[in-house]
Amino acid sequence: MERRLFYQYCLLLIAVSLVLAGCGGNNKAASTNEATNAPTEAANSGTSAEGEIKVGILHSQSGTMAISEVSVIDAELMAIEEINAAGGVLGKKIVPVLEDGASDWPTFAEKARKLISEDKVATVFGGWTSASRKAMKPVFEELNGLLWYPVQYEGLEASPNIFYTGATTNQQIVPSVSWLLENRGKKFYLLGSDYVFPRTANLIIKEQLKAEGGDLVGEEYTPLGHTDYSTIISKIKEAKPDVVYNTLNGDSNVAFFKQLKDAGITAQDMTTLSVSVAEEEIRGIGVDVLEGHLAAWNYYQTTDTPANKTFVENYKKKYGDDRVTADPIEAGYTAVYLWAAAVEKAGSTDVAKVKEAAKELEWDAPGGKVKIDGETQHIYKTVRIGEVQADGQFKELWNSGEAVMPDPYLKGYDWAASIQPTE
Amino acid sequence: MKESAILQCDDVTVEFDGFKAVQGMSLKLLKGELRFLIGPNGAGKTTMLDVICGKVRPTAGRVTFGGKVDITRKKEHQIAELGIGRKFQAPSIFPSMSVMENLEIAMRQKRTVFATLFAKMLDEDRDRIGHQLTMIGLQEKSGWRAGGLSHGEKQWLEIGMMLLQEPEILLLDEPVAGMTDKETDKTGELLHEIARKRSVVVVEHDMEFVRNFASKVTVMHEGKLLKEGSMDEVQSDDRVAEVYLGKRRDADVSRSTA
Amino acid sequence: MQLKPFTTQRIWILIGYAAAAAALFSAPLFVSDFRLNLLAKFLAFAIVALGLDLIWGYTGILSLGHGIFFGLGAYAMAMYLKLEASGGRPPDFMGWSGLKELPLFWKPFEYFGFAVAMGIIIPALLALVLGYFTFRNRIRGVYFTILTQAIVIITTTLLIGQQAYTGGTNGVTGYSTLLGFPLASPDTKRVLYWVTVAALIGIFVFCRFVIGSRFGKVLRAIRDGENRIRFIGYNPAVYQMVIFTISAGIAGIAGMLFVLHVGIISPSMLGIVPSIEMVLWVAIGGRGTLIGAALGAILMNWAKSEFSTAYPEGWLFFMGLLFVVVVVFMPKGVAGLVSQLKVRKKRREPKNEGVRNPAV
Amino acid sequence: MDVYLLQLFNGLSISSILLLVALGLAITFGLMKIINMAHGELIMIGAYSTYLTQNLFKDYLPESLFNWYFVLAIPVSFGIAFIFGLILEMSLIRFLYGRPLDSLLATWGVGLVLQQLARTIFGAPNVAVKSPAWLDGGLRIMNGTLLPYKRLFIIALVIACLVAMYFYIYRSHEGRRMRAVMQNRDMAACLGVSTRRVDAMTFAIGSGIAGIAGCALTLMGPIGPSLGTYYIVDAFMVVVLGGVGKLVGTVLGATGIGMFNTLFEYWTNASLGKVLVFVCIVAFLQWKPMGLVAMRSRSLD
Repeated sequence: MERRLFYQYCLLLIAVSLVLAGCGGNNKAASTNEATNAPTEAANSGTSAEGEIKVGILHSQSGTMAISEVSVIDAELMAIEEINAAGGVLGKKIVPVLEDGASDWPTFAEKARKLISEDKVATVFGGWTSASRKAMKPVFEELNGLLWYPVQYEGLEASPNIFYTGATTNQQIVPSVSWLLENRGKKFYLLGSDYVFPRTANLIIKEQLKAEGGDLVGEEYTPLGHTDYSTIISKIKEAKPDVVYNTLNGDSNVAFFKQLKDAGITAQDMTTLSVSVAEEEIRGIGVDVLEGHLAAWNYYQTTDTPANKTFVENYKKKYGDDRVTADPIEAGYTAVYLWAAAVEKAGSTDVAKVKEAAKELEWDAPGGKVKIDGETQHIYKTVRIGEVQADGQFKELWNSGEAVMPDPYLKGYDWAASIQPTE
Repeated sequence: MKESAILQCDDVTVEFDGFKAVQGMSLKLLKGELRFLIGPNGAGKTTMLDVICGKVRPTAGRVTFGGKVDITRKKEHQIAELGIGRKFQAPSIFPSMSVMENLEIAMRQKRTVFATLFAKMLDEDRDRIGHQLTMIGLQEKSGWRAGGLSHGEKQWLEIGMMLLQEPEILLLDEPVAGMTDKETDKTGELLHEIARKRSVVVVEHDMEFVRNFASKVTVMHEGKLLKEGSMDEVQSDDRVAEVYLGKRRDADVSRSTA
Repeated sequence: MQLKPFTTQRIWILIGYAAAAAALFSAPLFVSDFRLNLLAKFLAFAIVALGLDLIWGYTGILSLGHGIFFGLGAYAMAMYLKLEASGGRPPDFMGWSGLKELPLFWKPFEYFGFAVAMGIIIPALLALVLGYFTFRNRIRGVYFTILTQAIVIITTTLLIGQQAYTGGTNGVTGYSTLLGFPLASPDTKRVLYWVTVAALIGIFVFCRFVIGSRFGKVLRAIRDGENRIRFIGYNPAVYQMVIFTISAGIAGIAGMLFVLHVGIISPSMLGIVPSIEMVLWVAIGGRGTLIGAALGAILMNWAKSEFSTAYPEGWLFFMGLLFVVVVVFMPKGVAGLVSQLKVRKKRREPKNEGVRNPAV
Repeated sequence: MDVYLLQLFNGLSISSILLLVALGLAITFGLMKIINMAHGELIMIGAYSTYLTQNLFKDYLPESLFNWYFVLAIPVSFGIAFIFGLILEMSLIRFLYGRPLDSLLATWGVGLVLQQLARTIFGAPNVAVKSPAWLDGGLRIMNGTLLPYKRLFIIALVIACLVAMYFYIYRSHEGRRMRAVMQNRDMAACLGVSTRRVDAMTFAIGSGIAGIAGCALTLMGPIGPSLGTYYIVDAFMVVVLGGVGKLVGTVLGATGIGMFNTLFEYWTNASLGKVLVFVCIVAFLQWKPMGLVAMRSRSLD
C-alpha cells in the first residue's frame, strides 16, 4: 500500500517536471516576447535574426496526402534557393522552416499556429486539401498571418490572410465544362471522391449544365481511398455518358483508370476529364492506362513559355531527370516568387504592407503571365485543357488565350446565383 | 420427503455436437445433504454441475431449485444470486486482486452497479471476512495478490469466497485435486465444517477422500446414473466395480440386458 | 484496505498531487500562448486517456472506437460554436453543399447548455446501445476490438458522406465566440485552459472514486475472469456497459474541450488512426494506473509535437519504434517502469503487482 | 440482364481480392492469434517487390521478355514478404504470443515504420506497374459482357493459393506440425516439435501470402506507401466474419462481404454501400459472435 503510493508519487514528480520542462522550453519564447515588448505584433515581424527572413512550409510529409504534397515542398524550396542565390529578399536570406501537416487537419492548424507564434515566420506556404486550408484559415485570421495556398480548389472563399495561387472554379472547372459541352457531348457523368472539393465542384457543374444545355446522367461519390470501381464502371456503362467529369482524388484515380481500361473503355469510347490528374499522377497511374484522357489545368510541363523552359530545366537538374513538373508544383513555385516580389515592393515583411504591395502585382510564371487580383487575393491564370500523350506529358488541346480573372464566388455567372454563400 | 428437496434434476440431457455428455440423468438433493458425485472420466459429472449452475444449457430435462424455481433457462449470475455457488476444478480466483478484495466482492451483498459503486465496508462485513479468513487459514496473507498464492491456498480462497456468498447449495468440482496430503486433510476439515450448514454436491475422484464422509454417493457412467447409495453399498456393487476396473464392454452388456 | 492512515508517505503524495495541480493551474504565468494552447490540448487528450484506462486498464476491454465518442462530443460543441459564429443562420458549409435551411437537429445546438449536455449524452448513449448488444451477447476481447473498428468505419463514412449536415471531410471550423467571449483572445484561452485543468482534475478524482469503490474491484475481477464473476452472482454485461458508457461520456467531455482549444473537428479525428493512438497513450503511460494514462497522453503528444518539428521527415520512425518497444518490452508502460524500479529494491510483498497485471 | 451478370462477376471478383488479402491474416490471426496490423504493409511490400521486378526486367532484359516479369513477380513478392515476416517474427512477434491486443498495438507501430520506410526509399508518390500485355483485355461471353482477364486471373490465383495452403496445412509434414503447435503448444513441444521454428515459419508464410496479394493488387489499384491501409480493416472483417481459425470461414466471409458490397453499392452508392456492409457485419456478429464457422470449446475462458 505504502509502496504503491510511493511510486505514484514518483510518477507525479515526472508529471510536474514535465510541465516544468514544457515551461523551461518556453522561457526562451517568453523572453523573446518580452524582448520585442509586443507579444502579438511580434508574431508578424518575421525578421527574427539579422539578415534572415523565416518562412514556413507546411505540407503533409506523411500520411495519405504526402503523395501529392512532397513535390510542392520541393518546388517551394527550389524557389527559395533561387531567390537566395540571387541575393535574397530585402538583402536578407530566406530561411524555410519545414513542418509536417501529416495529412491531418487539426495538425495543420496546430503547426500553422506554431509557425506564426513560435517561429515568427513572415509567411507560410502550405496546404493542399481544402480541409487543410479550412483548418488553417481561422488560425491565420486570428494571428494575422499570411498563407499562400498553391492548389486549385472549389472557390467560394476569399480570406484576407490567404493568397490563392491555384485556380478557382472559373479558371478550371467552368471553362472546361463549357469546352466539353461544345466539343465532346451533352451527357455528363460526375464522379468524385467524397469530400468538399468534388461535391462543391459538382454543385457548380450541375448548375452550369442546366444553364448551358447539358444533361446530368449520373453522379457518384466514393470514399477517400476507395479501391474498387467495378460497380461504378457498370453504372457508367449503363448511363452511357459522353463525358465522365472526374474529381476523384489521389489513389482512387489509379484504381479507377486501371479498372476502366480493363472494362474495355478507352478514351476513344468516352471522354474523361480529370481535374486532379497532373503529370505527377500520370507517373503513378501508368501512361498506358491514361493515354488519350483529358485534364484541365493552368500549367503543363509542356507549356511553351520561356520561364517554363528554365523552370523545368532547373527542377530536373535539382531533383533528377525522372521528375516531372505539374500545375500545383508550378503554383507553389509561383507563390514564393510572388511573395518575394511583394516583400521587395513593400520594403517589409509586415503582413498588411505585403498585402497592399501584392495588389495587382504581375510576374512571368512558368505557366504564363500571372497577376494578383487585389480584391480576392487570387491570381489571374490561363486555362488549359490537355490530353495525355504516350510519353506521359500533356498535349494542349485548348487554352483561354489570356489569363482569366479569378472569380471565386462566380459573381460573373447568372446561373451561379443559387451557389452564393448565404451570409 | 419431496418438500425438502432443495434441488431436483429431472431427466437432464446435454448434447455437444451430437455427443451426449449427459443422458436422462436425474438427481435429487435434500436440504443440508452432502452428496458425492463420482464416476470415471467422461461420465458427465462436471457437465452435470455445469447444468446446475447455468454454464451449460441442457438439451432436455429441467432443474428445479427450492421446489418451485425452474433454473434451466436462467443466466449464470441469476442462478448464483438464487443461492447456488460453484467452485471450478481449476482454482478460479481473481489473480491480480488481493485475497481481501477477492473475498470482498464475493461476499453476499447487493450486486447492482449502484450498490457496489457506493458500497462501504462495514465493521460487520469486516468481521465476516475476518472470520472467513481464519477459517481458510489465510489471515496472514489477506494483502497478498491472489495470483501469488500456492495451489492449495487458491483452492481454499475459492472455497472461502463461495462461503461468503452464503449459497444454499454449494457445487464443488474436485476440491482436493492436485493437493498434497496435508492440504487434502485440511480441505476435508473445511468440507465437514461447510456441510453442516448447507447442501453440498462434490465431484470427486479420490475414493479415500470420499470414504471419510458418511454420506450418500451417486455414481455416474457415460452420462447416466449407475448407482446411488452409501459408500459401502456403492463399493460392493458389481457394475460400479466393473466400471472402475475398466471392464467397460462387459458393463455395457450387463446394463443393456438389465 | 479501507483504513487510510495518514502516513508520512500519504501526506507526501497528497502534497505531490497538490503541487502538480498548482503547477498546472499556474502554467499560464510562464508559458507562451502557443504552448499553453498546446498544453491545453494535451490535457484534453489526457482526459480521454483516463476514460480509456477505465475500460482497458481496469476492465480489460480494448476499444478502438474511442475516437468516435471523442468526436461526437467535439461535434456537439462545434455545432454550438458554429451557430454562434453564423448568428443562427445555416453555417457556410451548408451553403456550398446546397442546403439553404438550417436542419431541425441543428437548431437546439444554439443553446450552450444543450450542446454541452449533448456532448456527453450522445457519446454515452451510443456507447450504452453498443455495449448493451455486444456485452449481452458476450462479445469480448479481440472480437469486441475489431467490432469497434467497424463502428468507426461506419461513423466516419457517414459523417463524410453527409457533407451538407456535418461539414464532410472538412469538418466544422471557423468559430468566433463562446458565450459572447471571443475565442481568439488570450484571456478567453486562459480561462478555457483553467476549465480544462479543472475538468481533468475533476475527472481524475471521479475515476479514482470509481476505481476505489467495490464497483471498481468488480471491474478488475471482470478483467481477470469475466466468466468466473458470473458464478459469484454478478452480471458482467451490466458492469461493462456502465463503465463503457462512463468512458464514452468522459471522451465526449474531452472532445468538447479539444474543439475549444484547437478550433476544428473533422472526421479524421474520429478515424481508426487517432483511436489507436489514444490507446497507445494509455499503453505507454501505463494501463491500469490513472496517473500513468494521463501522463502517457501528455507525454506522447508532447513527443509527437516536438519530434515532428525536429524531424519532419523521420518522426514517424521514432514514433513507430517507440510504440513497438514500449508495447513489447514495457507492457506496463512508464508507470510500470517506475514501480519496477521500486520492486527491484524490495520484492517481498506481492501486493503491489496487483495493479500491474496485463489486461489481456 | 447483362448488368446483373456483370455485377455477379464483379462481386465474385471483389470477393477474390478480399480473400487474397485476408488469407495471410487467416493464418497469422486465425491460427496464431496475432493481430497483425502491419499485414497491410506486408501487402505493400509485395506490391513494391512487383514494381522492382518490373524495373529489373525493363532495365536488364530484352524487351520481348518484359511481359513475363509478372510470372516471376509472384514468387519474388512472396519471397520478400516472407523474409520480412520472418524478421518480424523473430525480432518482435515471438514476444507477443498470448497477448493479442498488445500485438495489435505493436504491429501498428511496425506498420508506421514500414510505411515511412517505403516513403523514404520509393518516395511518397505512387509508382506505376505496367500490367503484362497478356492480361490486357477480357473474355467476352455470350451477350457481349466483358470479363477482364485481370479479374479472372486474380480469381484463379486465389484458388491456387487456397489449394496450396490446403495441401500445406492438411497434407504435409510441416503443416501437421504447424497445426499441432497451434492447437497445443506445450504438447507439441513435448513431442519434439521445435515450436520456435514452426511459429516463425507459420508467420512468414502468412506474410508471404500477403506479398502475393500485394503483387495481384498492382493489377487493380495504386502502388504507394499507404496501400496497406486501404485493405487492413476489410481483411480483418473477412477473418472475423468467417470465424477465426477456419479457412472455409474465411472463404465464406470474403464471398459474403464481396457480394453484399457489390449489391449494396449498386443499389445505393459507394459510401452508403460500405456503411451498409459494415452495419450488416456488426449485426451479424451480434447474432453469431464467433463468426460464420465457429469453433466450439468447453473451456472456461
